[in-house]
Amino acid sequence: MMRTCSITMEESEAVLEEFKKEVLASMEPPPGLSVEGQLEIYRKMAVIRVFDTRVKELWKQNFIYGLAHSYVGAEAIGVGACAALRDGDYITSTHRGHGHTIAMGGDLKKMMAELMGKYDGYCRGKGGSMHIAAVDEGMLGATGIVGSGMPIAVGAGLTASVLKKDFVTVCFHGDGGTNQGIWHESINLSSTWDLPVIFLCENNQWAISFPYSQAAKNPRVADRAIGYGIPGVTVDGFNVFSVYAAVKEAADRARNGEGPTLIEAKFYRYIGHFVADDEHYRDLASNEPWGELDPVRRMADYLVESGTASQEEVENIYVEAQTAVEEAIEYAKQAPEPSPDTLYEGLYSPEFLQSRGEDI
Amino acid sequence: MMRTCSITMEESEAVLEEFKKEVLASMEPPPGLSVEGQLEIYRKMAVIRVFDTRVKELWKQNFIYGLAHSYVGAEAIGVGACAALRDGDYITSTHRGHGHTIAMGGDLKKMMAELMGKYDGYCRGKGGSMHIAAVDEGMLGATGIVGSGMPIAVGAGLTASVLKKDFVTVCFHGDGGTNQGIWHESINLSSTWDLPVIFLCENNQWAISFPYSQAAKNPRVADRAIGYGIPGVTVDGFNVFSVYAAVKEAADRARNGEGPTLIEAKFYRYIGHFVADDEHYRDLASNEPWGELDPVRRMADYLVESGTASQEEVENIYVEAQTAVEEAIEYAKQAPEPSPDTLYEGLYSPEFLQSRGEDI
Amino acid sequence: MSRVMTIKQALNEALFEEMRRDETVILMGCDVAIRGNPFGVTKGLYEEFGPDRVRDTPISEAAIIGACLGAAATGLRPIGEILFSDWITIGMDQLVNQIAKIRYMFGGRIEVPMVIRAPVGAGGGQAAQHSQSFESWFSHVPGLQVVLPITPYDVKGLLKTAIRSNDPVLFFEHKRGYEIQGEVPEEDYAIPFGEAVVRREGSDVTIVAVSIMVHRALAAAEELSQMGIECEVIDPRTVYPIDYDTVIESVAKTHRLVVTHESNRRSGIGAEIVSQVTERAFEELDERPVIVAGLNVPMPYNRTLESMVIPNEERVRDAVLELMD
Amino acid sequence: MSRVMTIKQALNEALFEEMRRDETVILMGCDVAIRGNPFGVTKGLYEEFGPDRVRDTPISEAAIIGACLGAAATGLRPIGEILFSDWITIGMDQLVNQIAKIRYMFGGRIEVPMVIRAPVGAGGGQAAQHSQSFESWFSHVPGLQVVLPITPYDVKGLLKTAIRSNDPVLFFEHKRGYEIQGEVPEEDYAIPFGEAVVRREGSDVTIVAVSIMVHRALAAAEELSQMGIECEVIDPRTVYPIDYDTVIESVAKTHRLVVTHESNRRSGIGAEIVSQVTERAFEELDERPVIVAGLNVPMPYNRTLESMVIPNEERVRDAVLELMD
Ligand SMILES: Cc1ncc(C[n+]2csc(CCOP(=O)(O)OP(=O)(O)O)c2C)c(N)n1
Ligand SMILES: Cc1ncc(C[n+]2csc(CCOP(=O)(O)OP(=O)(O)O)c2C)c(N)n1
Ligand SMILES: [Mg+2]
Ligand SMILES: [Mg+2]
Repeated sequence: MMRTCSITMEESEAVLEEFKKEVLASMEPPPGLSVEGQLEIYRKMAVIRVFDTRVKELWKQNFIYGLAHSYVGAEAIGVGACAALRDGDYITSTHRGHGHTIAMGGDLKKMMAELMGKYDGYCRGKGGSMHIAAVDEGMLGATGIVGSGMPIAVGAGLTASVLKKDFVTVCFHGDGGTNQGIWHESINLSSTWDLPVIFLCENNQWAISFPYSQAAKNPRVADRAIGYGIPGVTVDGFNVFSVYAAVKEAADRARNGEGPTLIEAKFYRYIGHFVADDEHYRDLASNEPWGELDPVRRMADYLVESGTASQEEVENIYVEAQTAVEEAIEYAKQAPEPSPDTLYEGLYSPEFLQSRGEDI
Repeated sequence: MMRTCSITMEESEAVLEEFKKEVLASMEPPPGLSVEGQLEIYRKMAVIRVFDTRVKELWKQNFIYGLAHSYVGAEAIGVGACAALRDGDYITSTHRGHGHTIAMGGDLKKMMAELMGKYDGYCRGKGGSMHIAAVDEGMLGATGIVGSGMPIAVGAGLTASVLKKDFVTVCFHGDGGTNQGIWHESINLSSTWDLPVIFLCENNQWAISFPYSQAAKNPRVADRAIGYGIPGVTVDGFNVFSVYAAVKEAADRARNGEGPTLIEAKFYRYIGHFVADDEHYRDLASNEPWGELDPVRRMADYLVESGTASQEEVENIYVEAQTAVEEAIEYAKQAPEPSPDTLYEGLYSPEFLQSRGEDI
Repeated sequence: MSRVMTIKQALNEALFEEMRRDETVILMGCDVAIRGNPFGVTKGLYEEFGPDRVRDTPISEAAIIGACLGAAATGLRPIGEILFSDWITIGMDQLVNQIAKIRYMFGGRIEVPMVIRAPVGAGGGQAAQHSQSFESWFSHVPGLQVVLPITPYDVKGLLKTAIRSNDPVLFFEHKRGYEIQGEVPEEDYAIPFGEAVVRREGSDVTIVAVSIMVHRALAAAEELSQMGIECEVIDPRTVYPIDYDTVIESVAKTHRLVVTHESNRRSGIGAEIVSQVTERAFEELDERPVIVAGLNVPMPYNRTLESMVIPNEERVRDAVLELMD
Repeated sequence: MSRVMTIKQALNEALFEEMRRDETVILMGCDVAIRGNPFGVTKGLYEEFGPDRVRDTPISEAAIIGACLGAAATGLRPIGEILFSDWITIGMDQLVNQIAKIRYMFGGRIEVPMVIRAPVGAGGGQAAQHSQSFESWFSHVPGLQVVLPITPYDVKGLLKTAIRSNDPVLFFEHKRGYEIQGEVPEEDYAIPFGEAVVRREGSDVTIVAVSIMVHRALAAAEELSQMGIECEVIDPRTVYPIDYDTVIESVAKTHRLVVTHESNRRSGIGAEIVSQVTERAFEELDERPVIVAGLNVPMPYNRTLESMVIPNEERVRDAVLELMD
């Protein structure tokens, strides 16, 4: 049977039904997560939401060059995971790296400056959205090539293992990324060596125009863990607490020398793939019903409904997020361009560059 | 704990015990396999045994150049699998391709001539042992790079699927090969598209000096099938009937449009990795107990004990195999070297080469 | 009869015509079917030829490239698409160690009629991993053929040749070239590999320009012409094989050579072309041959830095002026 | 004090010394630990440094190369071994798109102190997939450094520099060179990258020889000397960076240039060297520069055909004779 779009309205409704039946979990803070912790989580989710919403606008206004992929809708995953980490832990990222950077405590000004190609940006204006990195904060960088960040996580795990340090590394990747050979090699190598690495699949069920259900005969990513002899779990990727709990448990095991875990955070990409995606490959209306699961609103509602915070407090956090992002935008707009003589800076180590002089 | 060799005598004994308990199957011809069929299977197994035993000697005597990997001990797998195929089916191979070629009905003279680098060889003397191929017989070639033959099988499956032909393709690979990224991609792609491909892992539990138990946290290769949503089975790789039955079933399913199967034929490499391997990485004595499972002797014993053939018939088959191999050796020794003006032959299609003249 | 169309349309038309002509031609890659590829090159093919012959794939570049080989060896003429040519690296083993060599390793007893299409080229802030052109690498590998046409007429005629060829072809489309317009005949035609085109005649300097640099070189030549310097601009169209007869004939007239390409200068295709010309026609050269190419640095994201790295019309012009000095 | 030892021993000694000196140096690859690598280069390391620092790996070249990056970025100095350099293709994306670029893409805010060691070179009937040398590819990629030493002294000193460097280095050992003997001092020393060595002085022809071709060029030079032709043989030792000062100084004396390498002629490192010399010192050349390299064909298995493809002493000699004609 030939389809004329990647997913029909009907199919999409069935996927949502199934999601609600099999994956959706109620919002319940895991033991040990303080109220401050919960509010900090919400704050970061709000910042990501505002940041990437503004990025799209700025891109359309030509303040941001190149490509940019939004983390909107995925906030619960990045924030939930990173909240479960300790100082000194690492993450590796994907092409969708803004959320990961913010979740690790990245500086909004340096981020926005990077997206605007400025010298004060995290990458001196050389990386842009697809290569945003905040190495000092433990964020080992975004990459524009699906799968290519994964073995970096393996290597970080190797460092921990060889030097007997107790940091863990979370390897974020998309469902699309699970079909790259390097995914398989990275998980197998980490498992074999019991490295402290957590493979966290952001299963938004899409790779651009291609639904994961057509990209894998068994669309349960977590099932693949069996083949590697490691635990595999599927959690509600719209639920920050579910992600937090799963990563916490995996991190404890990893620090304990018990090796990697494969976590599938299942959710749904109900927005375009990147800033310029018109989504002509699917029925736009099919995205709408998913809006009810919006992870940021879900978290806000939970905080208020559970009495953890007042409506006003929650609203304030959002407003502060907006202010912070606007400040970052202003900062970035004013920040200086890299000067032409920084062109070769960073190409090699400073020692090497110096030894070469003009002859690169 | 630091080990001084890859496997100790004790460990090896435990592996053998486990093999006997969990994998070893009694010799029982599957329904539909005629007596002639069984004798033909034995004949091919004997030919492989003799051929690769002689190859090692010829290599030591400098008649064979380069590297060569022996199929001795694996005869049941190649022969069992290919006996379950039909005319028009394909296989892809590994670095250990002599057995596969013989199992597909390859011509011993052309094979031996190839190993001696002669122009009458299958590959005009350009390939040698690591690139032996018999495309007309459905054997799509050996390769010297672990894993690199696998997507060729996917492509053959694609041809069958697109052109609605009912041939199947068996993708032979080693346990070591299962840790290559391309293994994962090939199985996933074939599964997703329900291609008629059978992934047959020759799990001899070793990759040169590295035991599979150290190369994968879950050493049950067949378990990995779960992740791809396809059937996975482990069979006795020293038992030609077990392999035959598993491949037959998988081929039927594949022809039926039900997609791939992962078959793990488990056995043990109780000889050196290649013709010059001194096996200093393991206790040589640890190989010996495995000799009792010798697949060729097991098949011979079965034929006689079951009354399928007389001792004499069985011996004759072996002697005929010896004669055929000696004839092939004589032929190859006499066969002409490629002339220097064949150097560029085969580099491109004849039409293209002709259009280029001298300017390659 | 001929029409004016864009390179994108010409590619699309070539794909339609070849897939209609030959049922064994298939196409696969990420987002080629329902989405019609990010640039729209494969638009409509899925609708006409269906999901068997136009296949969206999982993100598995190595298997896709490798599966093309298996399909080619068993009766299809596959076209594999890699979204950005930078990522051919993921299937590099398949391409270099199997596809390029298999016919040879097997003594000529296998056919490899396959094409890998991929966009090359820089610009637009796509940064280090989406901007590269690796024609020099692939020309280093015997067994492959490497095509980089840059007019609508050429892309159509050369893609047809690529699809009909029994050898593996790397077909590189320039991302910034998809909207370039030109005449394309209605009738079926194919352009043989290894025939360069003299895009502009001139007697002072020979400029060999690869892919998008053809257009930049032509612009530079116009400007130079107003200064009284006449450049001959040669578009080799294929970099393996390269038509050195045409290049050397031109150098024999101009005695000066500039080679220009967007890929990195060091060990780039320009070095190969210069080394061939100096080996074959040293005595014809009055001046040192000059290469105008991408600077030896990963593509930076920032617009200003990016524009320093990508060779442009001015750099070509200045190189010529220096030679004429 | 110095001793005579083989290249293999010198490599082994360098690994021992660096691993003793710096606890963050680790080694991984197929069969490097218990087996001590197929050529014996890593023998004894596992026994001294244990399974944490000397690691046998599953057959996963891409992950091994990529893991080196992650390890380097977080505090180790990993050395990854690829059994035959032909298979670096499997990790090509990691190497080219991440390792070479990551420091640059991240604005210099990450360190990449890692080495990939791999044997190159042909001979012995290893055929198409076990015989290649890709130095030209890697020199095309900004961000990498490429080393091909071919004496015991050089391999030891350059491997030390590679391990101590904060940049990614490709360290290529020639398979047929492991038994070459030479003097190696007892004391610790390191050789900077980008310093060529004049292996033999001469006034008639400059021969730039890469890796094993150094020894073949020296043999040819001896023979030519008896005919009254004096060749200057230069071993660049590293092909990125290359010490062009030394090369050009020599060409300024001899006015003739031959470049020789085992890898394929087309788009090989020879083309780059020729194009640099012609760009920098055209007026010094009296004759066309000549490249003596591997023929443009996959390595055939047959011994006679193989010996036609691999450049030898005679081909170098004949090239010089032709230039002197
Ligand atoms: C190797 C590679 N192939 C293809 C692409 C093009 N591409 C960019 S993002 C994307 C989809 C990725 O899907 P997934 O991993 O699920 O991440 P998501 O975008 O859904 O978050 C594709 C195909 C790429 N960047 N790299
Ligand atoms: C990509 C690659 N890596 C490493 C090697 C070296 N090598 C040759 S055979 C082999 C072991 C292969 O193990 P397995 O797949 O189990 O096959 P077996 O030899 O046991 O039949 C290795 C590591 C290779 N040929 N190719
Ligand atoms: Mg996705
Ligand atoms: Mg094995």
